[in-house]
Amino acid sequence: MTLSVSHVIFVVLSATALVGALGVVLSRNLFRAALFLVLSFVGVAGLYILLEVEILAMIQLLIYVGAIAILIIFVIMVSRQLMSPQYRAWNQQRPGGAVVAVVLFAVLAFVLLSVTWPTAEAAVPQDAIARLGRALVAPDQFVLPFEVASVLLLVALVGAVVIAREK
Amino acid sequence: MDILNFWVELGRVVGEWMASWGLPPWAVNLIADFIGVLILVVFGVMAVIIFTPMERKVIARMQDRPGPNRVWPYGLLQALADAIKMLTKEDIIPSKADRALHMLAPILVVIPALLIYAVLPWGPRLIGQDLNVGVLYVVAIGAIHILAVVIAGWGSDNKYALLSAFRTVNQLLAYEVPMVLSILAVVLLARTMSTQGIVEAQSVPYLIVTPIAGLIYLVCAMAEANRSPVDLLEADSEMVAGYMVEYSGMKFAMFFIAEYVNMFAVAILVSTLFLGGWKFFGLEDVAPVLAPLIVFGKSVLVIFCMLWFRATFPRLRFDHLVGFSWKFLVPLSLINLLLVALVVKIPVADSRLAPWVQGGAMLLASLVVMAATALLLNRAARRLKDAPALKRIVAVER
Amino acid sequence: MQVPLSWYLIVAAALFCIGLYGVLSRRNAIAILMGVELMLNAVNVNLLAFWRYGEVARGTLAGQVFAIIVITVAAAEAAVGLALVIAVYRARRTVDVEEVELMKL
Amino acid sequence: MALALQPVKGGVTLLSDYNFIGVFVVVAILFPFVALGIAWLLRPKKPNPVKASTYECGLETIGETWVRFRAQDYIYALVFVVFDIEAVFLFPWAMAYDQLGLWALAEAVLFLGILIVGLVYAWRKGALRWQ
Repeated sequence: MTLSVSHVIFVVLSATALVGALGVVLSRNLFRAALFLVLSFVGVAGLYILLEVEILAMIQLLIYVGAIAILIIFVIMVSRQLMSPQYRAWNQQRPGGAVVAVVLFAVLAFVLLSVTWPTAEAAVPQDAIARLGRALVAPDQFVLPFEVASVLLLVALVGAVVIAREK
Repeated sequence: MDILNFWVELGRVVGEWMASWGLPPWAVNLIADFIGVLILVVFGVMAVIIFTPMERKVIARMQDRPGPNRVWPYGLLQALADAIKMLTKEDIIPSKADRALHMLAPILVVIPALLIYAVLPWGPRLIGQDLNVGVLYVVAIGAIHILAVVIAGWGSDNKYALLSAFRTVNQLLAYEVPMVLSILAVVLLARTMSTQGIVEAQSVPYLIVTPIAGLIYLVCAMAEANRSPVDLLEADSEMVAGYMVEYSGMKFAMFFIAEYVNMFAVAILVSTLFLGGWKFFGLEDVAPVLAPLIVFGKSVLVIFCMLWFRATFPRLRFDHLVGFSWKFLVPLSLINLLLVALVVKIPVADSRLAPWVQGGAMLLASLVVMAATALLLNRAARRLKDAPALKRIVAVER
Repeated sequence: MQVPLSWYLIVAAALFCIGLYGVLSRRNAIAILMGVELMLNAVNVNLLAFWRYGEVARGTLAGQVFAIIVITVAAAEAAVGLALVIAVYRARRTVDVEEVELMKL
Repeated sequence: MALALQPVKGGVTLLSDYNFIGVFVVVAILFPFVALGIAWLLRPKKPNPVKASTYECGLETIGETWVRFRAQDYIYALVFVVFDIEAVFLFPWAMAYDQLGLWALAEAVLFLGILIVGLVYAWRKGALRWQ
């Protein structure tokens, strides 16, 4: 197997995603953790482009970076005075959690590498986005998830307003 | 026709010239990409040099004063003088600030502003890259801008900066929703998200077809580009420049550059989405060489309108500003979106006539909705005599 | 299309495990939420990788639709979760999950 | 492909569209570093503690930098998240709209209607009122 440009790009992007993820779990400063989270999201968006799902890459940036990360940073700013030096960032499960994560990764990696995945080569169609739009509203495909998603969003909105509002 | 299109021809000649050196195709492509990017970046940054003097001159004239007139000629090189000043200013980092984040914010604020230029069309086949998801790319890139402002507010460790960052989140988020919805109306009409495709689909400029979306987009774009009267994240006369308060020298200049690069990009976007981009009564077919000039002329017009607004309207109060978006622009743009969705479904036998018939229907419907909105607002304003800001809002919109 | 599928799966597994570690070891509710977001991201990478390497040949789009739904769920989860964090913070002046123990037996 | 060399669409894979964006990202990241680097070479460096104190119109800063929490701010952000996701669903829908029947419009109206209920709820509850 020869290394090509896309391999190099893949390694750079996944390194971005993984370094970001490590930054999230390892940095004491919550605000920086949130920024590392953004870095990770951007790396993953790059991976989506490499997978030729540009629409999902843009959605990733729009929703995760533009909305979810902002929401998280917002709450962090609100609870700022919690970030005093004596604040304990980790609980006593920390070593145990590390062991669990490493073991799980070892098992997953072993399984993933020992299985030969059946793959099918095919070019992504030019009108992939329009197809996605059709799939979302076609009665025999995903119209139910589409409508349920809006109900979910409604419930989330109502619930969050009720919970967060000052009495 | 390609012979006429000097720009495409030039690119081909340069490409062949490089290939004749014996460079492999990928290297030629890479170098060509690099040159293209450099041209776009230089063009974007030129916005600062062109539009700062323009802004100061135009506003000064509207306020009946001469404006900058010392730096030769007529103060037109003021921006260069400013640049030299900025470059030689000391950089002050507050002792309490988070140094890394304080450094990160000015870097991060320029990047999205420049990246937008990758998808702005300058002429038929003259574009950085015609992405399938062009307009969505623009919106997604904008998310990083919000982030940069928040980092600036947080990293400075200053009450005003943090307060301004909070306002920022609210204002930018509030105005992003109607902006995306009006872009959606355009996508629905053009049936494509590529910026080039949207220009090509406009046999009639979309500002005429769907004026509501156009006006909403203009207002939102001004809010996103942080222009007065909707510049409350900065509000330099009230909030000591808001989130930029702790920045000096070149770092401050970075925010400044980003603002103008962004403003230019937004103006080009307005002309692309709503004013027909590089189309100008068939001129683009006769002489594609002029296409970039058409785009430039249209965007200068848009920027002039922005400056005009700035000189005319007082700044809104913050709650009015955010409420205006949520309670007025969002419902209105939703109505407009549904209207567009309905009108596009009008069956027209002759497919060549379809854009005209549907466009006409759309224009009529838009005018009706605008009149109804104006009427409703007028009644509301009469009921709320103690809220004069509402009337001003009506004035901004109509 | 030279990058093998297993590379994507390994990266996704690594992302998932890092997120899991964050969830298990953090005290701060916001940090735990960030770990959950990382795990959801890992799932999305998997879904899209499988879509690209298998489903696209069949011309269906379940992978992409799943990914969008996952993103929606992630956003809803973040919205409600952070609202809970705010409510707890307002009542107890803490976002430490170990100090929020009134429901414990 | 570059600015002036852009080929007619089609015939190339989607991935090659993003070569240009990749180069652009690299240049855009380099630009502020170059600009700040030049400034770093040119500017004077004479720090002193008064200069480096927090700017508050000449007054001494009192207390921590902290902004009082308001649920308002959060709820605005929340409504934004909901509408942002709605836009995500509607973009593919808009792209496919001309190939779909009237029921696609009905579904979108239902989708939007449910969300508008949420907006109206938040509005009625006074969540959109600034306090």
